Amino acid sequence: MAELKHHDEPTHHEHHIVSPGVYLAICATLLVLTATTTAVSYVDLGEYNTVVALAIACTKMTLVVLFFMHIKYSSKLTKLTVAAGFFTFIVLIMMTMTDYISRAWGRW
Amino acid sequence: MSTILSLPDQSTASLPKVSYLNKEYGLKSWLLTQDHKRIAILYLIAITFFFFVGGAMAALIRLELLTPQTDLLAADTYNKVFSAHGIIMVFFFLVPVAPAVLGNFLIPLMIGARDVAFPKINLLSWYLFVSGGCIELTMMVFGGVDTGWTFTTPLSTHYLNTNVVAAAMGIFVAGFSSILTGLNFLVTIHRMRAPGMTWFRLPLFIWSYYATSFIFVLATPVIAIALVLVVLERIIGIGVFDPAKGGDPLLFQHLFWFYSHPAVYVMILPGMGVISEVVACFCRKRVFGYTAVAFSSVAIGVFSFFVWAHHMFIMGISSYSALVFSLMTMLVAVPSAIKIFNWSATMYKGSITFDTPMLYTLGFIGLFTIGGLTGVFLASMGMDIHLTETYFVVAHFHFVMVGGMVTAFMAGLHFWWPKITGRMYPESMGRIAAVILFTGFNLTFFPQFILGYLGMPRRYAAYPPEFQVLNVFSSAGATVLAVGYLLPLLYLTWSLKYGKIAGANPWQAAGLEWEIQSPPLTENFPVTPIVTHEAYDYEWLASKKGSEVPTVG
Amino acid sequence: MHSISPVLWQFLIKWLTNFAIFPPEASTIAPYADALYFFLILISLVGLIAVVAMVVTFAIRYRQEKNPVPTPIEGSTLLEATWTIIPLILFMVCFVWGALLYFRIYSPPPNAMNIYVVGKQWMWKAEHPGGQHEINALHIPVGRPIQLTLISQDVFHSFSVPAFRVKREVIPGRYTTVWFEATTPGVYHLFCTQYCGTLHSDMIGWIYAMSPQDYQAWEAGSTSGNSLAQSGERLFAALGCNSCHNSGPNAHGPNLANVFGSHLQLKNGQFVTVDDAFLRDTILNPTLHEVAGYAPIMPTYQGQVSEEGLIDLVEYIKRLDSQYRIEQTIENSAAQPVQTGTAPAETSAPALAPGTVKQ
Amino acid sequence: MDSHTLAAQTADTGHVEDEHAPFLRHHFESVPQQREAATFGMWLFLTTEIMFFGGLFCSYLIFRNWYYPAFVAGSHTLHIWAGTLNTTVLIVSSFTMAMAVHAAETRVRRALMGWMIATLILGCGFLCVKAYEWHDEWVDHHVPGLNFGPESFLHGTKAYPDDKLPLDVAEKTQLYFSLYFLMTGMHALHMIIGVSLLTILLIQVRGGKYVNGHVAPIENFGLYWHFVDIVWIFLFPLLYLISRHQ
Repeated sequence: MAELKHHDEPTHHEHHIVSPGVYLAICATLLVLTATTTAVSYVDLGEYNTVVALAIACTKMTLVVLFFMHIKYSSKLTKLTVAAGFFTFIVLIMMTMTDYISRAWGRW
Repeated sequence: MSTILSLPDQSTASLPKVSYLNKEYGLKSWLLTQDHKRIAILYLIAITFFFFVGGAMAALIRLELLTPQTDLLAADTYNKVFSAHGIIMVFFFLVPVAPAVLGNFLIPLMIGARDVAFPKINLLSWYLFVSGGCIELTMMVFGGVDTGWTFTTPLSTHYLNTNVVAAAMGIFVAGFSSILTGLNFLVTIHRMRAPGMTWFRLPLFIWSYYATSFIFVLATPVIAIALVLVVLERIIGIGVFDPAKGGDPLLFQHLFWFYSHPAVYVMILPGMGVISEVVACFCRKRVFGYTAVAFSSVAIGVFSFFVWAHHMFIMGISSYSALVFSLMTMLVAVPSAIKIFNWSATMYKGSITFDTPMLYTLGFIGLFTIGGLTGVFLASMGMDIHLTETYFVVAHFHFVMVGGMVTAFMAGLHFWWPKITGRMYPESMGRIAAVILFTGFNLTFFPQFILGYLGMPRRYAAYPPEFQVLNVFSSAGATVLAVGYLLPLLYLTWSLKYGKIAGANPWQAAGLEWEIQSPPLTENFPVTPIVTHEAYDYEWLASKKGSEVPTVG
Repeated sequence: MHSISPVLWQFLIKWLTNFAIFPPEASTIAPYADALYFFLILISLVGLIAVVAMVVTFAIRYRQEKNPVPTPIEGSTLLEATWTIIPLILFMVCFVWGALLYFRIYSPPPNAMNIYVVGKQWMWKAEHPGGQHEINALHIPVGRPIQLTLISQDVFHSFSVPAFRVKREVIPGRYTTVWFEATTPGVYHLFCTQYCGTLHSDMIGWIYAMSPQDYQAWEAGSTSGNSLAQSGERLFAALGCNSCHNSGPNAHGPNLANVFGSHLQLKNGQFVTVDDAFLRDTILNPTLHEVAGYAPIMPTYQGQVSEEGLIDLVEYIKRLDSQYRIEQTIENSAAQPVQTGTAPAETSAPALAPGTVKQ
Repeated sequence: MDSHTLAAQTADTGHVEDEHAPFLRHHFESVPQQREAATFGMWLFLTTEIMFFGGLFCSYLIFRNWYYPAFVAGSHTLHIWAGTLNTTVLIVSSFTMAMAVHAAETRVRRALMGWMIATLILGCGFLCVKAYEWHDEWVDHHVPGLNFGPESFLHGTKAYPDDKLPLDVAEKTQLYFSLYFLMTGMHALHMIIGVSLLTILLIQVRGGKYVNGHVAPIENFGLYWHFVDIVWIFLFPLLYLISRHQ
């Protein structure tokens, strides 16, 4: 049995059941945010329109991921997987953009 | 006291009565199997077939290039042949070969699991692979495609009238096979390890397959969407890659290489895993600097996502971004260098034998060093201007892919052949084949470095006559290389029936897969193993008495 | 001697006469490229020899017959750090050196002579400012920096001259530039190195590097009459460009005299330097680059002017150095109606112009 | 020592009564291990989906920067009410799906069925609204490659009279619509797959499955459904809400 202690990663992660109240609150928040983002798009904020729209979208995504998708209560491994997915997504966008943005800088 | 003496004599071993090979009979039991070992065999058969189809295309290419004129093949046929060679070899041989064959067979055995996490998905991915391959072969029968394996837009979308759509769809389907394989391996490695099998007790093979699987899962979807865009551009003209409609043809190359550069590491990382196992076993030592080798696999996997635009230095990307990508490419070369030095250092104070897998491994170390260092030539931006799109590039990636990956795969295939089939291959034939392969390979591809610096462009059906001499050398070498590949096909097939019985552990190697009978039972481990020692613990193995080491009498 | 078969004999002759490991060094850049190449070969050899020496020595010294009992070694942080840091430093040197060479190859000197090259399936068309047109050939003087402005009419091509160690992708819809200065008169290969379709391997030509005297003689002997700027002037008139770009007090379009090389402010507040690429882009996508102070009324000429025509226009606008030249163009176009082929376009309604105006 | 006792030792936190659960597949040691594996596999699959849409988002970003006015005008032709409605529908469907997972976890079959049916209806509703929008775009000749014509952008619209584009910019709206159809099309494809899977699961639930503690399939389908919702959460502002104030 002593050897089993070396098994660093527990094969089982305590499963957490989220209460319906939390779901309802999140759903309501998401709907409010949807209304907000639609409304804000009619206000002229210049460059910030895009920023605000994306910020709201990211907030909504975070809420869905954390609560509807239970990431808040998940194992570190699952959290890392999600992080890895977004990280690679960012790499794709950012590294491609290094080309497209800097094309305007020089003569090439 | 020698290591060898304390182990039971394997020569008296006989084949086990029940194994995964003879548990069930009939074609149906194979085609509907969910056993990872049988699926590995299915992959081996399909992939060997594709390898020899691709090899036949390579033979045609080398024959055509014997003379400067287009005499054997017309230019359009030549283009179709090299495209077929590229598509088959990259997407239907190099990418799946090591993960799907060796990975499927060995990952559960090495970590002490009964199967991969999702056996049905595993079978599904074989069917996807075969369907993708069938689409490609059908496409080739009905006229082929002449885009090259890179599908460069706008050539592929607007200027060719060959079967681009079918070719792209075949790769799309096969891509899902890769994704599912990678997903399966990741879950297996994370969730199915035997008790006591901690991360730092894993064989280095598993570490490199782990990195490979991550690339599969995260990079493959991008080429899938890129190919979908090509198909839509071709069929209905959506304009994303069409400069006339305001699109950017270079965007395709970004998306394509975002997958296809990491895919190169998908091809080489499993090879590196094999080399680690073989070096340790035939030096009878733990791999020098286990942690460094393990983390360099992961580092290669991570860095591989940051380097793709080095294929595009002269293609019109901004020079500032070329700088970034060149720098990252130099960084990714470092972990590879670390591995090469660590393997070499493993031999220090070892007790080395030179069986076939070890010969292939030594060949790998030499060829991969050349392949890797010539990669630095291409990563160096100013040098890349002269060398890119020439035979230098062709030589470089064949050194890495064929000299590296295929040699490593041959090492692995010979090393685990007794575990897979229960029988030994003929050792002397194996050694001869390894030497022929090494010689033939260098003869074929070394002249191409010189051709490249002389400026001979790739994908030329006809070339100026001053390049003929080196091309003749190259083609001559290719015949030797062909013998080097046909020979193993023959003697390995022969050994299925006539090979010596191997016994559970013919190499006296450490590792869970060698503690069970060969060929293994369908459920792999009758009793779930409990791991109490580090990987490659040859001292531990040597201290065991003969009766304590499991074998099959 | 007689016993050797004629085929083999031929082959030997070829081998002896043609064997080369390096292409000729025929440009000012070639020695720089070769220097880096030799450096890279050197570090590769050192690396390879180090690895092979290690492997061979260990293989001999520690083979089983000689060393039956292995000595377990975990690793050595110091050693591993050494062979991490030394390659890292060497690779960084390669990076910096390579980057410097890259910028040297792709930064043309300001006094370079400009030649336009259009790539199409499957030929190279060179257009000299003096109006000389060449196909699959390029005549250049030695000892003078030559800048090529490259564009493709269809797919990606790649303009490669191994003897000069330069290469540049020729992109559809975008100008790219490359420059070189030939040092030795001679005839050198010009390859298309980017796979471009069926006859990719036929898209090769020759670079004729000539002494300045020979070049002048060639230039004088092969001109077709109109310089690029002159052709551009006609096209400018034929497309009705001067109805807006006439530099008059009530002109609808910006004054084009001396516009090349100037800094313009766009409507979105950004500044751009007017270069070949900007001129070409504004002809095709005028409203994407709205210049401050002008209404976006210019129509697009996408699909109506061939790449050669665009080059003529660009070359014309480049050379518009005074008010006088513009007035001359207007007078010329009024006095002497343009040739028949381009006549319909004169009606200043470009949308009606059938097909390509200039070929 | 047989494998079962060993397995029981390994999964020391596992429920012993689950050891012989009928849905435990032979190669897993315990139910929690199987469930964790399934969840992890699902998440990995979702990361591939992120990258799959990643290529499209990347293309979108590039062309939006290049042809911003065209993207504004293209966006203005979409029905904002439809976009907002569909966002709401998807968010509510995500909520009902989360509730369905909750019902499966608490093993209440009626509730599970109810929430799943609600999700199914909302999903179909989403697709109907989307189909209506696509039909409108077809009528307006805004479908690239099939019936695209930039004419409608040359004059401006009632709501946005400023959207009077010169021809060269108007032609670039084709890229906007290409990406619009690609992104919403891919999203709708995922919705259709989701609705089909949901129907299959619903039939299985009716047959009594997934309320005996075997919640992994429902849970993983939930993850998929929420993912599709997240994609839409980004598509909505990116496609519908570009400079609505102009």
